[in-house]
Amino acid sequence: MSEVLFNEQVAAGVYRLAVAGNFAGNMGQFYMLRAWDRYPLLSRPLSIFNIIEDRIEFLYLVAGEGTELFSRLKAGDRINLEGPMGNGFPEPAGKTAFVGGGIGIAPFYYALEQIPDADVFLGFSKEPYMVEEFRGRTSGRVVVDVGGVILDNVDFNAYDTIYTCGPHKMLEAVQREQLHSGTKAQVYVSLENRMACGIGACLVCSVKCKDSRKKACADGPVFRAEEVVLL
Amino acid sequence: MSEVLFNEQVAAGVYRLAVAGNFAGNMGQFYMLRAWDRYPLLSRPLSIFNIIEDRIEFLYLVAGEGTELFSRLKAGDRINLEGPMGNGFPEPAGKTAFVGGGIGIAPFYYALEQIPDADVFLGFSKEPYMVEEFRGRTSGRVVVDVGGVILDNVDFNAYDTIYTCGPHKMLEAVQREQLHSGTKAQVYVSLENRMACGIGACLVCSVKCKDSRKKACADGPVFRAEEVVLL
Amino acid sequence: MMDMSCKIAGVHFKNPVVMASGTFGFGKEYGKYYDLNRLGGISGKGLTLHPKEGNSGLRVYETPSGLLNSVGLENPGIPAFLRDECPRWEQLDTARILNLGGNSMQDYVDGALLIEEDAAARRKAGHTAVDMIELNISCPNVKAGGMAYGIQTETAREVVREIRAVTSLPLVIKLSPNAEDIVGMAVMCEQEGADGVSLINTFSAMKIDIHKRRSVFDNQYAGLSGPAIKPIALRMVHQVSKAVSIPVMGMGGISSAEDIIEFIMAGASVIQVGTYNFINLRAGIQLIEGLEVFMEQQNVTNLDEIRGIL
Amino acid sequence: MMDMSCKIAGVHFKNPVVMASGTFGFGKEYGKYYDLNRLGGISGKGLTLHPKEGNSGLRVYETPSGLLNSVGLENPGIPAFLRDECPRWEQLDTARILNLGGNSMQDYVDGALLIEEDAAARRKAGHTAVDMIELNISCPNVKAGGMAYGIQTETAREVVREIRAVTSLPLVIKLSPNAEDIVGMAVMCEQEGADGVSLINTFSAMKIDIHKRRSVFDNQYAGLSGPAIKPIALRMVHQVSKAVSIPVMGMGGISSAEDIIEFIMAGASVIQVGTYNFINLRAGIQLIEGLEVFMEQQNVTNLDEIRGIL
Ligand SMILES: Cc1cc2nc3c(=O)[nH]c(=O)nc-3n(C[C@H](O)[C@H](O)[C@H](O)COP(=O)(O)OP(=O)(O)OC[C@H]3O[C@@H](n4cnc5c(N)ncnc54)[C@H](O)[C@@H]3O)c2cc1C
Ligand SMILES: Cc1cc2nc3c(=O)[nH]c(=O)nc-3n(C[C@H](O)[C@H](O)[C@H](O)COP(=O)(O)OP(=O)(O)OC[C@H]3O[C@@H](n4cnc5c(N)ncnc54)[C@H](O)[C@@H]3O)c2cc1C
Ligand SMILES: Cc1cc2nc3c(=O)[nH]c(=O)nc-3n(C[C@H](O)[C@H](O)[C@H](O)COP(=O)(O)O)c2cc1C
Ligand SMILES: Cc1cc2nc3c(=O)[nH]c(=O)nc-3n(C[C@H](O)[C@H](O)[C@H](O)COP(=O)(O)O)c2cc1C
Ligand code: FES
Ligand code: FES
Repeated sequence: MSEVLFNEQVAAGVYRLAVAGNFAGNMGQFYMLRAWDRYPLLSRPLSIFNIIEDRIEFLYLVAGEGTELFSRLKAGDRINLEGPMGNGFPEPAGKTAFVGGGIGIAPFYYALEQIPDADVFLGFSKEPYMVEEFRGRTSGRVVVDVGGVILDNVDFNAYDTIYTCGPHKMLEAVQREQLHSGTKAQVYVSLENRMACGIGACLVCSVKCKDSRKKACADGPVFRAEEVVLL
Repeated sequence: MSEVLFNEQVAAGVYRLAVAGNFAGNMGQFYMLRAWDRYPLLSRPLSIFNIIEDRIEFLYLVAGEGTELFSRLKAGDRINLEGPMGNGFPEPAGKTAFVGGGIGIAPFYYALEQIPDADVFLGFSKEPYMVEEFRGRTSGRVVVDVGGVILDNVDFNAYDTIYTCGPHKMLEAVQREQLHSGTKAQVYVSLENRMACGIGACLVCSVKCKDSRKKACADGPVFRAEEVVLL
Repeated sequence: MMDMSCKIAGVHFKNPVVMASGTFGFGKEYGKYYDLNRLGGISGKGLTLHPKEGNSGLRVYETPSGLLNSVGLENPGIPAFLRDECPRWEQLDTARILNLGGNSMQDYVDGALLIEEDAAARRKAGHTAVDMIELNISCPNVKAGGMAYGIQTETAREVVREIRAVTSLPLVIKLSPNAEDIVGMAVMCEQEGADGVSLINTFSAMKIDIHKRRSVFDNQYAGLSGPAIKPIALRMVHQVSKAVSIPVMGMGGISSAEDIIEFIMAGASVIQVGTYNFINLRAGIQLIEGLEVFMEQQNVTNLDEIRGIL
Repeated sequence: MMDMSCKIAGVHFKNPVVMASGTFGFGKEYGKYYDLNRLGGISGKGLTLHPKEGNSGLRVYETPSGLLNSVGLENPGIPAFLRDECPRWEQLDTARILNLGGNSMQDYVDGALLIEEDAAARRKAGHTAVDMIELNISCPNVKAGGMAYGIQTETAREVVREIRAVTSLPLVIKLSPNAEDIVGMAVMCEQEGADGVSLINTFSAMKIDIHKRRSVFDNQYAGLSGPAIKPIALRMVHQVSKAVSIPVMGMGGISSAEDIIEFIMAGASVIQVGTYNFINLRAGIQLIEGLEVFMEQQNVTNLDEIRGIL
């Protein structure tokens, strides 16, 4: 069990949670969080938003019962973390773009630590958040879109590596744009399939890929965009 | 939903909870409390410990999952109360004694408001609590026993009305003592059967009585000692 | 205008929210919290010919998201019900369902005959107290006989046939999830002329006190209800709804308007609410209001539009 | 000295904590969190003769204190298992159980024959990778055939008989709570020479997405597991334990050492832990340690002292 350092609201329904401790993790990896004893049953997966010496941070959207319970946490409360899990983003080659839709921006803040010159595209449906934080961390461009289609701002041919994370619809558009643009960039999607074990043992997070089935939790959550069959 | 005013520990595992609002209730009645949404399923019954204009108070022992959740409440937290429920203590006749075993002392503090000259017998297995508060509220005697048998201190023939509340073993002893002493006093027991609906509709709190079955929640929780078949 | 109503064997349910037997007494207690006439219907506490004391020992135990009960059909007996409760039931403007239990075939039949007589007498006087019988062949807390009737289709057929023969009231059969084949059971009920089936009753289940080294219940097993069983109940209601053409009353763990919509989409005509009454004393009203909100938001004007669409 | 061990058909279980099929992969992943050799046993992911892709669409949904899964027996196939996983299983010092599934009688039998051959070959080389077969006749997520086998006793008898005839390995049959008569099913298994039964598999259950107006699962129904079903599972284990004299592996919702004690008091020889592995990655170790504490506190030196005392 670890201790909550703070849990502050950064926009309507969006919170930034900091947990004390010495945590490891690569960009794009996630933790399984549990702020309750028996109910609800499953822990909830959240991407690493930030790691500093004495703490790890998450950025989350209240989507249902579990994240609602997270939102009630106060400094000093206890929470259980398991991780880091998943493969994370592979090392990028060349010029890099991060494309986040909504709460899908979460993993990129931590990723900027390793790739501090990436261009960042942040798409919000309503209120934007964390934009200044992102600006403060990259020497590249930060493009913000509110209410539109964030992908319209991304020139797939201008990058060597493109990481994307966001709602299902956005990832479908990423796949289309990859084909349509004929880009040579390596394009990645980070998936948010529902999970149970989080470590590759139960097969409930299965991802249909071109040649086989993979596990979102252990083989992912990051996949090459062209590899995944989004349904 | 009501607001918690305070929830302070008064002894190991024993808490005094105050909830803001204008609440009604007779001595010996109880409320059904719920400080959670869906889990655990049932609300928990607690006796009225005190009612002041702007608030109601409860005194409870952490016995399991539900009371453990109560114990985590902080000022400002929300809690749901239904009540008052049950019959409560009937008006006493003549000289009155309250006999509480452990957390069974809870209903008597409020009852002293109506019967401020009653003698009070408080039995604790370990650490005593709330003794000064009881002393402050009665002009009668306050007898405290720690680790012994509180009933040994009560002369059943010295009273006209005796109210008792405590563990099952103590209530059995009350029945024996009533017979054995040949007292003319009216002796009452307050039962703590498990409850579901709390209002007399489901029959899970059934009490075997000499002549019939009664409902602890609606016909009780207070019964004449000689009426109840304790098993 | 929104229409939530539905008819089962001529009985009008103004909305699909019916209170489940054994969890709602005969309505009196909950009537202090809201107007019972808002409800679609009420199924009263299970009645037997003779008064029953019910089970000894502990009668309730909470499990994760579920409730074990071992009431054992404590009830005042049919004659006392007809005498003491029916005058009040006569005044109600909601579907009044008498839940009929029994320990033997004779019990069931004699009970049904009494109800029939009483109904006829009231009819003459221009009154009705009971709109429908819900035949409970499935109480898992009654050891002698009761259980057996609800398990095997051919054993149950006898009871259904006998009761159908002696009652002119609309007849719904309450099915047990412990049945060997709940779908076959429902089909049998349809064949025997039942006007509907209601399901599910509680699951036979167990809790052991590991310190006392015995069941927490004197009767060994008890009946499991509540949200824990909802996914299974919903599957059974869906299967049964597909298999019969008589109306289905669906229940098991319902605790929100969304849950109700699920059961209706699975094919239920009306639903019943049991354990949730304990969690929320105003469950009846709040569920109906929740349904109204859903229908408005989803542009559903009549529940028939979504009934059985799965 | 405390003794938690037990033997089933000659197979030694050092303690009663066995990991349930489908929730533990083949052990590798949890092996990163603790020493698998501490466990009583491991039942691997259900295997079929040919590789299976499993079900499309969503595969998991949480319910109150329960879990619906629709994995649909995704697995690499028996040959790949024997080739890729067994070398690692050979090194394990815990009871290794192969969970055998199938879509047809031919599948089951051919699968069992492959396992038999492999075991013989390894035996010659002085090795063992599989100690026991757990025959899964009950997966509710496989539509073609699989389900039917687990429902009716006489249909199941065929499969059990055929597999018993072709395998020399200890054989345990995994029973479904969806069976028409789980006690009759267990008795049949004993008659057909099974070395034990394990129960329960998941309950067939349902969840409807009321906005999309369809089941959340492509396969319509899914399997319910977790604490929600424990009271029913315990009752079934108790009933079955009373009815057969072969060992019973009990499971369904176990999530504490106290739960394990309940199942053992109900008659289980060993228990299995499924869903709880997801909630607690170190479930295996912590449950064993919890058992030790219980035995010490309760002065139980051998679990036989409390087994089946109800
Ligand atoms: C690898 C990974 C990383 C993630 N990182 C973040 C993050 O950094 N910030 C963030 O806000 N969210 C993140 N998510 C999504 C987050 O896990 C879900 O929003 C959360 O589990 C919902 O739980 P709930 O109880 O609040 O909602 P529920 O009531 O369970 O469901 C509400 C909605 O959330 C979706 N959902 C439910 N369970 C899961 C699940 N296990 N995985 C994915 N979606 C689910 C459902 O489709 C539903 O629409 C991530 C998910 C994954 C798999
Ligand atoms: C009318 C009435 C008045 C009560 N007044 C008080 C009071 O003022 N202060 C106080 O501390 N306690 C009081 N109790 C007892 C209190 O309700 C239980 O201790 C509480 O419900 C236990 O809940 P839990 O979830 O913490 O424990 P659980 O984990 O549910 O059970 C722990 C222990 O509590 C007992 N218990 C569980 N549920 C109930 C229940 N519904 N009713 C009675 N016992 C139960 C069990 O036998 C078990 O031994 C009262 C009970 C009743 C019926
Ligand atoms: C305390 C209690 C008593 C019950 N008594 C009866 C009864 O007398 N007759 C009957 O048919 N069902 C009885 N039931 C079953 C319910 O009517 C209902 O079928 C079951 O509880 C499932 O619904 P639920 O999960 O909404 O509670 C009882 C249930 C409970 C919890
Ligand atoms: C995700 C998942 C996959 C499962 N796969 C299998 C399987 O392949 N074979 C099998 O016999 N049982 C399978 N089961 C059933 C479990 O082994 C176990 O019988 C059931 O989950 C009840 O136990 P629990 O409540 O502890 O999970 C699976 C269960 C789950 C949750
Ligand atoms: S969540 Fe279990 S395999 Fe991915
Ligand atoms: S708790 Fe329901 S009748 Fe007493």
